[in-house]
Amino acid sequence: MYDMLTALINGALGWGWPEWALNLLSYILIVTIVLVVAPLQMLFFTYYERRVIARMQDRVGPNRVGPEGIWQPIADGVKMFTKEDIVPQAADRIVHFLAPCVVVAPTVLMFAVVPWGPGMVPVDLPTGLLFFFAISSISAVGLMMAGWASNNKFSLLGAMRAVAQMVSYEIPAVLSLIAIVIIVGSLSINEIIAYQAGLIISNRDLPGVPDLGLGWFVFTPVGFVAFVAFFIAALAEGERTPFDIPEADSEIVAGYMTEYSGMKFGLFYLAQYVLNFLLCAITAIIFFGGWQGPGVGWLYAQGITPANPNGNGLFNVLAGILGVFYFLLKTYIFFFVMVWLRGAFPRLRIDQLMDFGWKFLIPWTLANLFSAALWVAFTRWGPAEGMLITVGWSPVLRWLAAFVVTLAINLGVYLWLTRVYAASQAERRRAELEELSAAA
Amino acid sequence: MPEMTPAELRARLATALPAALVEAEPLAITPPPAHGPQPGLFNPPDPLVRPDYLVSAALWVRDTLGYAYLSDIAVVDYLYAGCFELVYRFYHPTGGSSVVLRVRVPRDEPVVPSLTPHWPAANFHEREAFDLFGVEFTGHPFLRRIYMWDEFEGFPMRKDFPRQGDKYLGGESEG
Amino acid sequence: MLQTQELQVNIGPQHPSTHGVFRMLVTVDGETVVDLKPVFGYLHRNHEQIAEANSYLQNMPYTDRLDYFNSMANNHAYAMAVERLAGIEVPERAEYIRVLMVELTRILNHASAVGFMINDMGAWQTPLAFGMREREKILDLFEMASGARLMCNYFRFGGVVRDLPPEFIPNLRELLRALPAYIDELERLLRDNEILLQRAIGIGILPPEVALSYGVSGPVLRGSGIPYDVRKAEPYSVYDRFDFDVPIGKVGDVYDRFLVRIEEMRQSKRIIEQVLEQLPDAKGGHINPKARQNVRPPVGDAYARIESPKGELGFYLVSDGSTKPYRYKVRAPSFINLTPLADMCRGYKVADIVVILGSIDIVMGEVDR
Amino acid sequence: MTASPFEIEIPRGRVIEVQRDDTRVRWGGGLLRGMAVVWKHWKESFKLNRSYSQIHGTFTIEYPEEQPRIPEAYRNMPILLYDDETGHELCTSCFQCERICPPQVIHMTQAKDPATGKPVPAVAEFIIEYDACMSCGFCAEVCPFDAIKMDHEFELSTDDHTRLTVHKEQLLRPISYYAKIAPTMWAEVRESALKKLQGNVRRRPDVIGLAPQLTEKIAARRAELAAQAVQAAQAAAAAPAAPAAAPAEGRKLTPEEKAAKLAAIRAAKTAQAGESATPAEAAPAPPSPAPAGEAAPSADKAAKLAAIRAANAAKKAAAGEAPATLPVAPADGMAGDTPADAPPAAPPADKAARLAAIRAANAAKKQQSGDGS
Repeated sequence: MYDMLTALINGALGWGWPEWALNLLSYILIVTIVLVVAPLQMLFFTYYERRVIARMQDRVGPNRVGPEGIWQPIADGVKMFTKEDIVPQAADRIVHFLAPCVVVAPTVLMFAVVPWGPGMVPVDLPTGLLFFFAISSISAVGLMMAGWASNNKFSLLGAMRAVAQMVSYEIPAVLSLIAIVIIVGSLSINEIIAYQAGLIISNRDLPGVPDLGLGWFVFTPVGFVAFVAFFIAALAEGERTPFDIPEADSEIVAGYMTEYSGMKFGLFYLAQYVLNFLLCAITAIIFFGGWQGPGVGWLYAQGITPANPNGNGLFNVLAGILGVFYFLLKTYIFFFVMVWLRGAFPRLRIDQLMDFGWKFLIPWTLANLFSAALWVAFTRWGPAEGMLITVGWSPVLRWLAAFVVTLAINLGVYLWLTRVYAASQAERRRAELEELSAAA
Repeated sequence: MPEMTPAELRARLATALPAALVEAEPLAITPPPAHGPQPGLFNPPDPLVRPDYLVSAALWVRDTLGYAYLSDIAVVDYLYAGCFELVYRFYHPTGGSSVVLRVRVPRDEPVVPSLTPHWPAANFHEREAFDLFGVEFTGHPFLRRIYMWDEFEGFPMRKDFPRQGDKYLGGESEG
Repeated sequence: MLQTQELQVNIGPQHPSTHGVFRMLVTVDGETVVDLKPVFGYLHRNHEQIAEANSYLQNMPYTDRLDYFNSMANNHAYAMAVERLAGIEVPERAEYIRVLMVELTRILNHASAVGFMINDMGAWQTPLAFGMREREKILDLFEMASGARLMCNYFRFGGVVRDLPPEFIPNLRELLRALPAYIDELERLLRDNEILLQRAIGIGILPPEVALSYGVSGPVLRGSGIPYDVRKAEPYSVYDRFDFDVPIGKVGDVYDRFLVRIEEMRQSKRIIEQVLEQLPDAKGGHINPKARQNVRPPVGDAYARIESPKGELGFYLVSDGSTKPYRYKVRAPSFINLTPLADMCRGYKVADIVVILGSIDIVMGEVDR
Repeated sequence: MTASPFEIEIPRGRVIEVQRDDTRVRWGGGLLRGMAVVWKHWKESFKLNRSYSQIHGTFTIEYPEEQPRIPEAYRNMPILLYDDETGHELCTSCFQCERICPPQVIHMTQAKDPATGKPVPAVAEFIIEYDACMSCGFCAEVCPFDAIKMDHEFELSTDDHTRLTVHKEQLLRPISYYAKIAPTMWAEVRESALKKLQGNVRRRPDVIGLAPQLTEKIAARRAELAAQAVQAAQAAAAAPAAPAAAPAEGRKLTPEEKAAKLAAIRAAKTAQAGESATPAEAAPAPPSPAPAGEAAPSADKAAKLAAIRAANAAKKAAAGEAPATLPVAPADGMAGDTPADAPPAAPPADKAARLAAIRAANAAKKQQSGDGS
């Protein structure tokens, strides 16, 4: 991305600036863009969520401020800014103040590795995915700080729940991503996106598939299971219904946010919605090809790329626009699904959430990991790696075999797990009842 | 659907728990007016039970007659007659009309044995009666005010409780 | 060993899901409830004292404010008590209109009660919004008949305020077409929902014997498996002329109470259909007894109870022969149904408390009186 | 829990146990079905659907732009009715509503005939505390004269609490207004209400019981008529044989005309009496009503003026200057009622004027009776 900016500034505008100035300028530019885009996404998401969920409830939603109410989030923001910032007397003032910052900072940092379009990633880290998840878990510290510093029992309960939930749901999230990482063989987010070129079938799995940018992982059994598991885990990470337990307003008021008001409260909201955006974005990137879509790959190939430095800059812009369009479209669709779930479901209890995470999601994603390994073995391994069955098979056959085997494994594991899980739940309920009646 | 008239109940109670019954005398609810039509006396047909025997009578109603659903305990303050009347109302779970036991206690010493240890349904009824009328239920596990705050003085549903005045308005700022 | 300490949490009086100003002093061990003490009275206005200072008719609008969801049911119980006390006959058409109104009340109460309970479980208002939609329609009907949506003040001693307006019955028939669709949809939305099952099954169990000994009534009692319904047990008004079933639960948990409420809505709809079939025409009697503004019952007492949507609602009245009741006692179902709350919650999680409370379906206007 | 120990028979119906089937193994289908329900609502909600028989589609009302449909029986706050044609209020201050009102927010005082001091079937002041009103509708229900009705107006919010104590001037609405908002309910009671009103109007002297909204108009009209009448009376005095102020026969009299007639008759009487006295005494007769006639647009100012003059005259009369007082009589009739119609903007002045007028009237009465005997 920076080389493209450098090329644009020095080449197209012909200013001939020194390297360091160019770098400084482009970094500042990109950071500014990211820092502006993040709150804008949050503003849009609050409006979007309220409108969508209102429609699901046969209502209209906010439509007073501006045409169709699009300035509603601005009005909310103004309200947040002008509200009194109350700190409880018994609170730990410093920690109380720091907590929202600690929560917001990682969510903004996570933008660094999100690719918006072809060649439009602020920092293309080779370990982008690792960075993303490593950073995201920092906010749990902030939540705990908020809950502890507020000196409120509801806050404390909420923070405890939040931390427990975040820590335990990172495991299935990461496990489901590892399946993809195994297939791709890289932690770089750009690589993962690049892998998903193709049509239904990725053209890396099956060379010769035309590149329409539709070779998404979600069309493979491994990717589908990983997608479902990851999306569920993402709901828990982003504290969305049915896993909005840390801030379950009907139980513990607002969880760790109970004692916050004004813009500090707003910052928690910002962090939460930005995180939701990022989780939707990462779902779209990992399983739905990110900016991949019909036309983007071709357009980008015509533009200035490291491989093709003599391309036309106009194509870069066109590819960027189209890529960002696809990317945001997918992201917003996932957010719609989040809102949809919120509209449809009640929430789980904290122990049920833990049960579900540890007893269902983790075994399921582990099995999926195994499937992913098989997928790689069937599609790529040869005799050298000891895979002797597939010797002499055509690539189509190999792909088909991989598909069928992983599908069978994943489906079987799913059905078996539902049974086991239901039985364990029934057993647990029975034990609890016994305990209760013994107590009585 | 068992039906039981008050007279039947009285007859059965007289055989089962003869010591529990008291002969009810008609009450004058209000002082008779000096002129004009006299309102008449209040004389319900239901059996009137001696307070000491209330628990045994109520449990007899529940266990022997099967009226296992304690619906209501109403306290009436007969200021002119100088007594509280407690109206216990029981229903049969298979349906039918109620049977009623009445207890009268003097206003200056309103003490009734509590049903709550034997029959948890009476819990809130008794607490309400204690809160609003000051009827003391001996043996109640948690006889605290239920509506009014604990520091409240007086019993607001008594007929001699002042209906107006701001005696309690300043209470909070003082405390 | 780490030193552990039980935590005391005040849920309420200002809390999103206490259905008003209700406080539960909860002792928790981690997230498990060790003990719970319901504390209320924040809305106490000494309703009974106010009523004893008013004339009989003046109390009618005050009864609206008891259980403000079901003002029609409150009106009915109070009107019945005064009619019993003063020996007033009610014309047949008025009785049918009363039944119609109370059954509509039951539907709207259950629709919103189920919605609120699911809300307490954490659904973001959607079942509630669907329920509120039907409720709004019913409130529209109430407005047509009585002039007000919530505080209907529609019943009078010996009748109702005025006859049904001409547009009432057609609109009601339209509504009856929507009700089955609504109830089916609610079942589709929630009945098999795995999350709801997880949250509702085995939670807040109240066994039948315990329920009876606690004196609870209404859907809570029936959810525990005791088919006690005042409409059947001691038929009042014209309820003995209708065919309807009494749904009961199996276990007595939150899920049973939820299912009982849904089934009761269906039964109420059945009753309304029968009312429409049997409704006598307007010539049957003067249903607005203007002459009965100053009731002066003879000395005596009367107790009347109805199956209000929340349970057995009773009014105990003692008359001293004047125009004001000497004693006016409300047997409020929400209040008594709270008696077993502590026992129902003990041993469950904090998150279950609000669900159990939601499944009892209380209205603080009635609890605190 | 297997067999319930409570095997209970139920008349006309069964006891049905709910279907729980909670032992089934579930795979998440219930979740998907729930999502389908919500999806359908989302999809349909882009259409407006307010039919009672539908459960899909948006049914909200965009309130300020779109007004809710209000049924006839709707009751919000009580209002008082007056007759459009004559301006007479239907209220007779029978106190039924004040008695029945559960929160006791209705207060009224009965009007008194200024001449005799006897109560008349009309209301002098009527106050409803809207802020404490519980909209139960009892007042409208018990009113035997259908004078108090429940309004449909619900936008009553205000930042001024005192404005929710509503006086008669703001409570009054013409019958036509009520007939518009509740046509059938008014049609039911129209006959009897108007008949009762006719009966009451006959017992109301002068302008008592008139809606204050109409007073400007009525005062102006009346002053005009009075001026005419005085002229007619003067003419009559010149030729005493003719009762010149005979009204036009054969049509209903509006209250203004009635009042004018009264004034005319009084003026005629005065003129006759004045004739027997010295001309100098009769001279003050025309000027008194004249100011009212001249200053028709600012009627209440004129009325105040008249009242002050009348008061002065009365004072003089009290001091024993008998001759000057007699002619005041017709004027104080005017002065006595017009200030009551003055808007409440200047209450103290209004009150003073009224006081003065009443005093003047009393003095005049005394004088008159003394003279007549």
